[in-house]
Amino acid sequence: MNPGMNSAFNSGMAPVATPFFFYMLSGLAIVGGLLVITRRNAVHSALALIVTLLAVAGLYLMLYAPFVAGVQIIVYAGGIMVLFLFVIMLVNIERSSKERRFNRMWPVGLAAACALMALFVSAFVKGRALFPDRMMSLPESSNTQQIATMLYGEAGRMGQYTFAFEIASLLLLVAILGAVIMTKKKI
Amino acid sequence: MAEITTLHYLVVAAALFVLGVIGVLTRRNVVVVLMSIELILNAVNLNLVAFSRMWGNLHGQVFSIFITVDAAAEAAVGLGILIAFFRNTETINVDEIDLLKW
Amino acid sequence: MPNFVMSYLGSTVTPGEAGNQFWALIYVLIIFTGVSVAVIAMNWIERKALAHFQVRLGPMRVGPHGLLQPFADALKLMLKEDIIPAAADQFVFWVAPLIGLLAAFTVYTVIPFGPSQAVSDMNIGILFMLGVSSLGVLGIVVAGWASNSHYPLIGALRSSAQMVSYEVAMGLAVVSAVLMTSMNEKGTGTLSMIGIVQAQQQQGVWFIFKFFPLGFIAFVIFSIAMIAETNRAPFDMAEAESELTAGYHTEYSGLRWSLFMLAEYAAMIAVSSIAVTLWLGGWMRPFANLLHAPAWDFIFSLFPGLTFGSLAAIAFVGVTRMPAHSFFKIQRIGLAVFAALLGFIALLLLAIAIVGRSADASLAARFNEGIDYVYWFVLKVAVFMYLFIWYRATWPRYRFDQLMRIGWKVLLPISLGVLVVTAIVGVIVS
Amino acid sequence: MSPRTNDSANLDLETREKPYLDSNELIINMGPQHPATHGVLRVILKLDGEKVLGTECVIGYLHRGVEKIAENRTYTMFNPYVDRMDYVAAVSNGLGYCEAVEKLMNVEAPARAKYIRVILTELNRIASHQLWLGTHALDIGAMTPLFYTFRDREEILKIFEKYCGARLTTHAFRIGGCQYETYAGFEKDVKNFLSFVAPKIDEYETLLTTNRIWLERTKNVGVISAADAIALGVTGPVLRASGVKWDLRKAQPYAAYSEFDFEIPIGTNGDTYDRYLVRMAEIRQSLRIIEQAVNGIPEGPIMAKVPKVIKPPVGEIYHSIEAPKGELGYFIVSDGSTQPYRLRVRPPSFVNLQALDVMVRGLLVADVVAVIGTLDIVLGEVDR
Amino acid sequence: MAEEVKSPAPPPPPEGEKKPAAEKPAAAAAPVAPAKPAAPAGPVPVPWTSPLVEKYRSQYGSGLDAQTYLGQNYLTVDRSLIPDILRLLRDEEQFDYCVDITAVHYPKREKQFDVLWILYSFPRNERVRVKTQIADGASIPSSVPIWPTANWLEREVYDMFGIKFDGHPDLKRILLPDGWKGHPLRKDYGILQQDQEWVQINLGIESGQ
Repeated sequence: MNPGMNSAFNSGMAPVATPFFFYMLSGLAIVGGLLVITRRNAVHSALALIVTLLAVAGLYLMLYAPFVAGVQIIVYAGGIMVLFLFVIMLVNIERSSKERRFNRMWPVGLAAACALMALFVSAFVKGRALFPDRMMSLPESSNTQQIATMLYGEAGRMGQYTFAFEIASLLLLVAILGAVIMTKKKI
Repeated sequence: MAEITTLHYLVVAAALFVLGVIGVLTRRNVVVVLMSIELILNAVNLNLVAFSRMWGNLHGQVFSIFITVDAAAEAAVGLGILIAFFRNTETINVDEIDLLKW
Repeated sequence: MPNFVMSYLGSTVTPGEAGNQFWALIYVLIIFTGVSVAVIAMNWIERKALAHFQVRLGPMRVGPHGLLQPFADALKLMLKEDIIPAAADQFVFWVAPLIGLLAAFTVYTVIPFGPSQAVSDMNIGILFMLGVSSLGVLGIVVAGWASNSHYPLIGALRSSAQMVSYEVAMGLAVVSAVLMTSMNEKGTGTLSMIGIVQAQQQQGVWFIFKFFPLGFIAFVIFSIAMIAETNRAPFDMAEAESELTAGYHTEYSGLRWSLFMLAEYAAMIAVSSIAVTLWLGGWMRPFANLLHAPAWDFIFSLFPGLTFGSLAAIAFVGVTRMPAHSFFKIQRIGLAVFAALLGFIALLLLAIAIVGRSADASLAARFNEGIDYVYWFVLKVAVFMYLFIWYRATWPRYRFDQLMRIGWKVLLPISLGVLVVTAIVGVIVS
Repeated sequence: MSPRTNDSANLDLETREKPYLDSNELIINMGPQHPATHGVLRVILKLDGEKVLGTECVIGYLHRGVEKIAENRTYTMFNPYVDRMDYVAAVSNGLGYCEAVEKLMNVEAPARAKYIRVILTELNRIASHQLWLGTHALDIGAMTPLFYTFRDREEILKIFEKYCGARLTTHAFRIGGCQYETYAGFEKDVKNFLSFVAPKIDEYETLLTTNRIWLERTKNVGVISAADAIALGVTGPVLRASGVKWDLRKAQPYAAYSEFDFEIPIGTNGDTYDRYLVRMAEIRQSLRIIEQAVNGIPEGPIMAKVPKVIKPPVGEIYHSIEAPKGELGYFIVSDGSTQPYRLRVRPPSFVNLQALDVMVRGLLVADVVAVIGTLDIVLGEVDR
Repeated sequence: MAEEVKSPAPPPPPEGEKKPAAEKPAAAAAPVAPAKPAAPAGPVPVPWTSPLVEKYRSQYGSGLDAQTYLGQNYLTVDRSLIPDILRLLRDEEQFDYCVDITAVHYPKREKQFDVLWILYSFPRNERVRVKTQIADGASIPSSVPIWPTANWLEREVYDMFGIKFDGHPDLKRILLPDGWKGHPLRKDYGILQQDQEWVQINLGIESGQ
């Protein structure tokens, strides 16, 4: 690890990334995730997912990514999840609460997921040394500006991701049109 | 307590990812399947932001924003398809959505 | 006194920034209490003001001029039976009001009552505020769904659609204000709430007057969208009592219902605070740049005391105008005590203003400064609160499709246009 | 759920070709306990989202069998019962009933009685319209007019109270004339009221007539064409707002209406806004009538010579008046005894309510509320 | 006013209801011209002559009888002519507004019910009543196709008298609950009478009185 980085970290902000907050937030996220896939009622799942999303937003804050955390809250929790709840209400059919929760192939799916988990575990155990013990610090106060610079560029120079950003907006436009066409009764 | 390293975040992300995969592969309700996909995307986002922190640059964060955009698009279109489907077949179970046309 | 208590006092940043958990906690408590008191006061003022709009007296029985009415209401709501419908989803029904309340109160962590009078100064402050206040809609949606009844469901669908739609126009209006913060030499804007006010301070103009009429249009758009955001008249579709009985909280009663009300009023104050911060100079006193001599500072710092003094005077006039009948004896005494309390506060504030008029770093001066900041901020927010009541007394209710039409076809294009024009003008000017 | 069992709303809706998203098609039960149904009206709404596909009114929750009671009471005894039908315009009900029986007996009330009747009935019309305006505005979401109109209606009720002792169910008239001579200062009170209320009407109009939201909520909402209105038997301001210049006070004058100069305000579009304008104009015309009546009130007896026991000859009569809500008719069959053999009330609200379905199809739920309000129904009269 | 001879067809009410109280004043009234309003006997119906009546009398002959009482005209029509007459009145004579539909019950008559249509013409500013007699249990063609307003009015007649209207789109009770037994405006239905069973089942009380 580069000592210069370390000093930058130490001289910067007060440490927010206390282990307590990390374990609390990640615990919330994982419990929420568990509830998402186990609840019978879709609204309960959605609420659990909101908890997970907010916990993940907290983790972003701990990783000095406040802008991403803000986007996470505003887009995921405020937008996408409202959309989900909206749709759940629209297609709220009574019988779904009495039926099987899992599809017929669930053992296969579970096995596949377990295999994936085993892969992850082995990768982490084997590759433990790959990850540095200490993380580098990021300038929190200018986080938003820097992201903006990467996205839009500055002073006449195109940013690194300007083109990708335009494509993303195109994607969104297409998605809006698709969703409207799909849900409209008569076009 | 030990200091929190990148690996800690990766483990959390991996756990969320696996939970999402389990949800996608086993649940019947399409809405819950879509939510599990959101879980997977979040796990990826968390990875990206953790790596961004590890390397000290912001590319990971920019990517995670793109993924968020993608997730929004996916949710809109996925739920749109779901509503169109439900209107015709009155079901939102994946194992009953097995016809290419109706 | 322990060091951790004293350590923050000399600092000019927020406790969150200074990393001082103790003062952050104290601020959280102060804000929580303050907002709760404000909601209670707002309850009383709304009922009285609305009553006087409508040629009636409003609450008069509980306490002098109904001053204790909100407390009686609160007591009643707490003691009232808390009914959960049998067919409702018990857990979700239980948790829904808490979501709304949590969202409404979390916003206050970043509201700057002064340059250091905030819990924290997040550098994504305005983003955080928009995001968290948009979480309030979840509580409404979930409440409507959990009630398992038609009217709440329709109310929830309406209000969620409404809030999501108006968030777009609101966000664009906010962005145009944020854009104005970057009109400085370095061209660096900020999302921080405190930074936005400081930008107005540096540029010497409230953003409502900046690039007139661009700032003004954005401000108007925001103040329309914020009424829709908080589900108040004339956009109170979600709780249109003549159509949907009570909208999403039809099935709620007692304490849980009062939590919804608390959340609604807290959200009203919160969005008004955003408007004040973004366009009306936040904690800045009027003419801060025009009349900036120390004498002017002193005169303006008398305002808090004078305000409380005039309130006390009004209360004293009320005492003298009360009927002389012995039946009113207790009420008269009560009102006199209230007036005396207000008068005492007024004297205290005046004393602080006089003692702390020197602009040194003494405790009294800092205190005086802080009171000024908070006073001007709260005064501006109070104007908005009064407007909320005024709207409610004057206007009929929009229909749902008209509301959506206004949101998407009027406010959204205008706010987009304002944003683009602001950007162009900004580039030209700099 | 009410004990009434006709839940299977027979709504003749176009059948869809496909089973449709069931959550989008909603049957909502509005009332009988609902703040906007003006009493105990129950409307079963079939909705597509928020759009109304059809409605069915379920009425009768306030049915008291007025017509049956009439057959078991003498003519005099039945007089107070008519006040309980349209309790907002009790004086009009009483006028219609008394005139119908007088016509059946072939007697005529003296001129002074007729003038008193006109003054009180027109005052009552103003009160009824004021109450309508307040509740209608409240339905649309404007709270304040309610309190303004109730404040001013109070003055009318005070005059009623001074005249006959009752404020709402006045029982002001008797068969053959009026029971009471006007009290001292009656004319002054009425004149004071006239000068008091005229600026207040402007006040209501300032709040609403050019209010943008009010315009948006009422313009082109609940439109009913003149042809439809006539076919559905709609009368009163609702008919006039559709452009039919027909008012029984002009068409077939009763009481002393032929002696007064007034106009029939009409609308053009037949929408909720026109009905509002028509009613506001009617209030002003009523003020005009009252002014003329109170200035020209003749001296003389207030009671015609009628026997103590009222026994109309055998025969039948239909007499109708222009009540605030529309044509209020009484059809009385006499068998020569002291009790009506059959008494039929033609209630304007009942018939007007039938137009609800035509008016709200394709509109939104919020408009249903506005249209119910604009029809100005009183459930006491609908159900009788 | 009745200065001519007594009309050939006596007014239906006394005919159907053979009450002595009703018979006597009517008989006494006939020779005397009722000039005084307070006189116990009122005016009697006189034949109504107008182009309209002449036209239809020549068309339908004896099935139709036109009279005037106190200046109010009414047509007494045979039941079989009802839909035709009503439609012609609307189409040809501009009686475009159906004011009211109601019925009167005469339990002692063979044809127990009088059904009445009160019509009004906006262009002529004129009212006419159409009246027909039907027996208990008999039905009558509905006039909903002629005037939509007849819908609820006929439902009310059905509710109160039990008269059935053929071709009515939705003939069911309107003011009384659906399961109610009895038709309250019939003369044999007492004023205190109620459907005890319905009240007990649906309201959970012994009696509504």
